[in-house]
Amino acid sequence: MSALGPHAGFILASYAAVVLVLGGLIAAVLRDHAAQKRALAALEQRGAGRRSDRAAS
Amino acid sequence: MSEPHRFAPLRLRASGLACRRGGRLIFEDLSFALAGGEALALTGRNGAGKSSLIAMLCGRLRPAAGEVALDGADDAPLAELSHLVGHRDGLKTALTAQDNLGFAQDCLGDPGLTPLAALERVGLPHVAALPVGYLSAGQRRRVALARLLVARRPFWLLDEPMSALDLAAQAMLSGLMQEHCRMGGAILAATHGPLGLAEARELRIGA
Amino acid sequence: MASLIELANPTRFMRLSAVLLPWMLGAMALALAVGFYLAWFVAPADYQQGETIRIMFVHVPAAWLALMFYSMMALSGIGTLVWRHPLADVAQKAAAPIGACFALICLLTGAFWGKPMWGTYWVWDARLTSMLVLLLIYLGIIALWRTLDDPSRAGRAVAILTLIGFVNIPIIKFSVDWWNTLHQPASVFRMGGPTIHPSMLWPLLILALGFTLLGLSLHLIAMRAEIMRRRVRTLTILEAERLDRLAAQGAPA
Amino acid sequence: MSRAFIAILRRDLALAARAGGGGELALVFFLTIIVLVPFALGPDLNLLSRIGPAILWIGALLSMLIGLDRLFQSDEEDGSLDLIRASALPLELAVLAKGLAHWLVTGLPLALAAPLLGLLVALPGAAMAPVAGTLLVGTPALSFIGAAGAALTASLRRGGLILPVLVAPLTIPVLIFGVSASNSALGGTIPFLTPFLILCALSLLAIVVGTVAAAAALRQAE
Repeated sequence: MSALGPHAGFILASYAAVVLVLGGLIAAVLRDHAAQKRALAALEQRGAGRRSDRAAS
Repeated sequence: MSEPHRFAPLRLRASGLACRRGGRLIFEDLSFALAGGEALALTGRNGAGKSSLIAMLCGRLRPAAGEVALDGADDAPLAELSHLVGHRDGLKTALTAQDNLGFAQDCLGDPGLTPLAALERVGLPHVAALPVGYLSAGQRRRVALARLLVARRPFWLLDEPMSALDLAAQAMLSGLMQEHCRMGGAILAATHGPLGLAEARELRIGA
Repeated sequence: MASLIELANPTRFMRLSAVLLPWMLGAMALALAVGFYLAWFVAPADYQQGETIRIMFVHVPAAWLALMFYSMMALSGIGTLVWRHPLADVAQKAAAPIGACFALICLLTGAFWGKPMWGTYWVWDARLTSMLVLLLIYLGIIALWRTLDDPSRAGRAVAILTLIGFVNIPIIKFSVDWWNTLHQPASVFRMGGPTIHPSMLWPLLILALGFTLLGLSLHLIAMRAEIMRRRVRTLTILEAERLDRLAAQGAPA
Repeated sequence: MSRAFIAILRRDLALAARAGGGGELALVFFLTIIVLVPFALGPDLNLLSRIGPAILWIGALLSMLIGLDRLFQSDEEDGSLDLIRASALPLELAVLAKGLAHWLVTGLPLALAAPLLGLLVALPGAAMAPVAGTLLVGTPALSFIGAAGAALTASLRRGGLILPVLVAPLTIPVLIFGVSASNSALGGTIPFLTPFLILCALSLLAIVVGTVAAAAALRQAE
């Protein structure tokens, strides 16, 4: 790793940018997924599933 | 229900009011009085100036003539003692019903019921966490009416409060208004139909 | 009834994607691990650019993916407008942020590559500039998605915008090229050229595959989240109406 | 009373964070302007770096105008402005809260992003901090001058069209001292602090005058 030559900083910075941007994207996508899943589960637990809705009306 | 709380005796006197909009005289020489515990049903054909009168009372519109005086309030303008629920419901569609009411409470001061309790009174406890944009017209109107309960103000200025409400909700609103009058509050409501208040006087404008 | 048909298709998609995802993630991990190993420890340094050539291994796949996701969005746009496929605008909405992120990565790594090579983080080179314009179009599409609240209305609007952008991109590319040669004749840095050595080509291809799998997996997850978001939305509205009806039935009694 | 102030500030920030808030749109527009300029001027980095501060300032100024028309108009349309008017909070303070929220979601991100976008116009490293600094102290002036214009056009249906025409001429002093302060950091005979302090003074003045003017305009809406 020490053999990155005179421009090691730039190489590491560009990989850091990749990690940062992709990491942010992955975190955002996963968080959104989890949040929607939770919201859906909460709704269905309250009995808002499509079937129960039809039964109620 | 809530702790017994009576409003200080207040009396609103309007004398010789005239309204001119766009160069056209809408009404003139309008005088009336409204004291705590009273309800006034404002009637008249479309365009008679019902909404203009309400805008005048809450300080949005300057009367072309005449004046509005308030007895019993030390210097506080009428706008800061009154609730306004009009055609524009003052709700942000992106925020939840509860957040909207919380904002109204912070804005208007003198907190009454909590937003959740107020929603319960208007029969909408289940929409507290929903963005207002998801609600139907009647539900939105009821959330706007719940604003009357989150802050205690003696004057209620209501513009067509019964519109978009179904029968059950109209009865609910009549109940709220009766209770408000019993507590010494005053109501001025522009309306086409009955308000459900036995003791309401009628003020007809525009002849 | 219409809503039932609409739901059937995404339901099948949810099942299918749940099966597919672990395999894609596994393949992605493998490709990225092998690719990075080759890129960092096996591939030689470039005789001209030295070790900075290592930046290419992330820069070039990011550029490809930024273009690929836009093409996918354009296809989805056609799907929305022509076949009105219920999944098309979901796919399109989920793709936009991912494509924008790859365009951003391409630009950032390009800047960090450009500083040691050209002595500046940014030049208004035709290739870089086109990528920047692509990022702007991505951002516009994301902004339109965020502004339009109702997904069914937003889908059509965004599909039209995407297709306008798709038709425009070659024109933009052409005009940027023309503008660029007008101003700096033939002084543009030549990147690698087509004669890339196999010891660099392999890691590049494997890494490109890995990043593609990563992007597609994220796309699937984002699509799943979007489908669930819409279901949550409709169910929430239904729920509010149902409780209201119940309350109304209870009140007069 | 401060409760109402904080409530308005918090609500506006929450609305901006929701879908369609103006903040990130201004940022994208800023980027777009910076990208457009070299297509007109040519990609000569020497030229761009010389006029870089000016490009950034023009870009920031125009971006501040994006979405400004909604500052009071959206509240006027849905009636929340009546709510704010009915508050015991003086209207001036309510305007201050809304202007502050506008600056936090628009001006502040623009100032923070400016050094990064400066790379596109080859802004010299020495000029980055001054440009960001001048934008940081100059954008509040734009927010509050804009707030006065937005209040004037709040009840007009086509206010969004008139607003930039009303506001842009009023921002000229801010532009002059913002750009000259940034340029003086690149060398020249004027010390940086002279135009910078005038810029600060302009901002403070704009906050006061803009707030009072906007409140007056909102008060006599009809």
